[in-house]
Amino acid sequence: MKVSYFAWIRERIGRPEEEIAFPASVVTVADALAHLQGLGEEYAYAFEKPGIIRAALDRKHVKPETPIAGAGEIAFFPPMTGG
Amino acid sequence: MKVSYFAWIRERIGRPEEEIAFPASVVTVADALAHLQGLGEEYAYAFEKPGIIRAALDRKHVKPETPIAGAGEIAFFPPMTGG
Amino acid sequence: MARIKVRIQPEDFDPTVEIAALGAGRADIGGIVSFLGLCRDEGGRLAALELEHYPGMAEEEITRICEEAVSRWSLLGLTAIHRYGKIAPGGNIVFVAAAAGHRQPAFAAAEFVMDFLKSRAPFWKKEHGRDGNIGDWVEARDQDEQALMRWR
Amino acid sequence: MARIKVRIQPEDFDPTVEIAALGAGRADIGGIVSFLGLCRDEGGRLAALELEHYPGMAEEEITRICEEAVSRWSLLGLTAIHRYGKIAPGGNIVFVAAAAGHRQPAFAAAEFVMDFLKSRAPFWKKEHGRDGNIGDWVEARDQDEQALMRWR
Repeated sequence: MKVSYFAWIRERIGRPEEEIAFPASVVTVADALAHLQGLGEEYAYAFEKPGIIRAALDRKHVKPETPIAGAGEIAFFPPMTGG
Repeated sequence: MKVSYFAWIRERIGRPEEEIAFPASVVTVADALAHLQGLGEEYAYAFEKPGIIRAALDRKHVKPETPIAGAGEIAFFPPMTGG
Repeated sequence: MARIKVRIQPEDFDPTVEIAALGAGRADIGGIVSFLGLCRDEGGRLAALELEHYPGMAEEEITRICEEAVSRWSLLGLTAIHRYGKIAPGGNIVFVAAAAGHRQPAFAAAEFVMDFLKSRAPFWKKEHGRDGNIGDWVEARDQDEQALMRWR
Repeated sequence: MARIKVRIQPEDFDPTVEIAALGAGRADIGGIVSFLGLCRDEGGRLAALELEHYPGMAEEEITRICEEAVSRWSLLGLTAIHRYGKIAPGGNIVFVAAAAGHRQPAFAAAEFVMDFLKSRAPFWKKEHGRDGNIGDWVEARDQDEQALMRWR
């Protein structure tokens, strides 16, 4: 699955996107985030406050409990500050 | 005292302004309006619905019970429709 | 204190110029909310609106409304322009723009000024029909009077 | 149904052109409310803001917000433009304009779109300081999240 990062999450991880094969145990958006936390120091740092991280599946806002099955892309980003 | 009329009140009376010497019995804006109603057919027509008429003393909105003493100009007009 | 600019004129105005003037030479403005009021043709019925005003009081009353807005919200600039005379459908009638550090006071002030301007500024609209009929005065809308209640 | 126009671009835009485009060739619009969001220098501290966005999702999310506004209010046109990239103090960041027969739906829709755009459109601002320091990300304001509550 394509995984994208934005703003300081992208900066902390060091890349804007990557392909990640999530194990079958990863069912929801929250599971995906927890999986990423375990991929190394930079991921642990980027996701150290999971409560404030927002996520989108196929470019639509989703909640932590949303299942990721069937989606082509998941994105993680900080609270938005546009406008 | 200078008396001004606007919109359909001006049209009904047939002039935009005039000088009127109100008798001493005219104390408030409502008194002035009642006095004008008695000046002729065109005035009676212009002021036939006194409840909807608005007034200004020296270019400030006033209520019917406001005393007119000391003012240089009184204006009568329909509800405003600017904007 | 925000600079207030009020103009009552028969000439047209340019919203861009007015918006640019609010922001000119400063970098502390976060948002400018503007309202542009236009002449409607009422489904093709109207050839023009003729706006009568009370000279002197129109300027003073709109200035009073703007001063009240400036006292209620933290603004960096407030402009109100109202035309009088004959205006064709699609033409500009009124313009209000409020500049502030953030968007909320700018939105609130612009809407406040428009609400009061509608029911308190001494202007009256007369309809010129496309059928040649002249003389129906636009009636005040109850809705406009009710709009003032929420600012109490 | 109101025509919705959404643009996400690095280039500057001209509010006048956008306001004129909403009214072009029609005489049923009574009012156009616009919001222009500008880059503040934060008391002289900032040299620029750098706006990062999520390509694709930015257009789609702002379009969704505009469609929701069109379903809630009777509008005749709705335009939303958001820039990305580096923007200097005093420069334009965002523009929203809503056209309607009367002023109330135009005000409500413009404020609704701005409220949701602030907290839902995928943009992030990074500060470039005048002291050469680059990299502080602007934090979301609680106030912006709270602003959404009243539209429920």
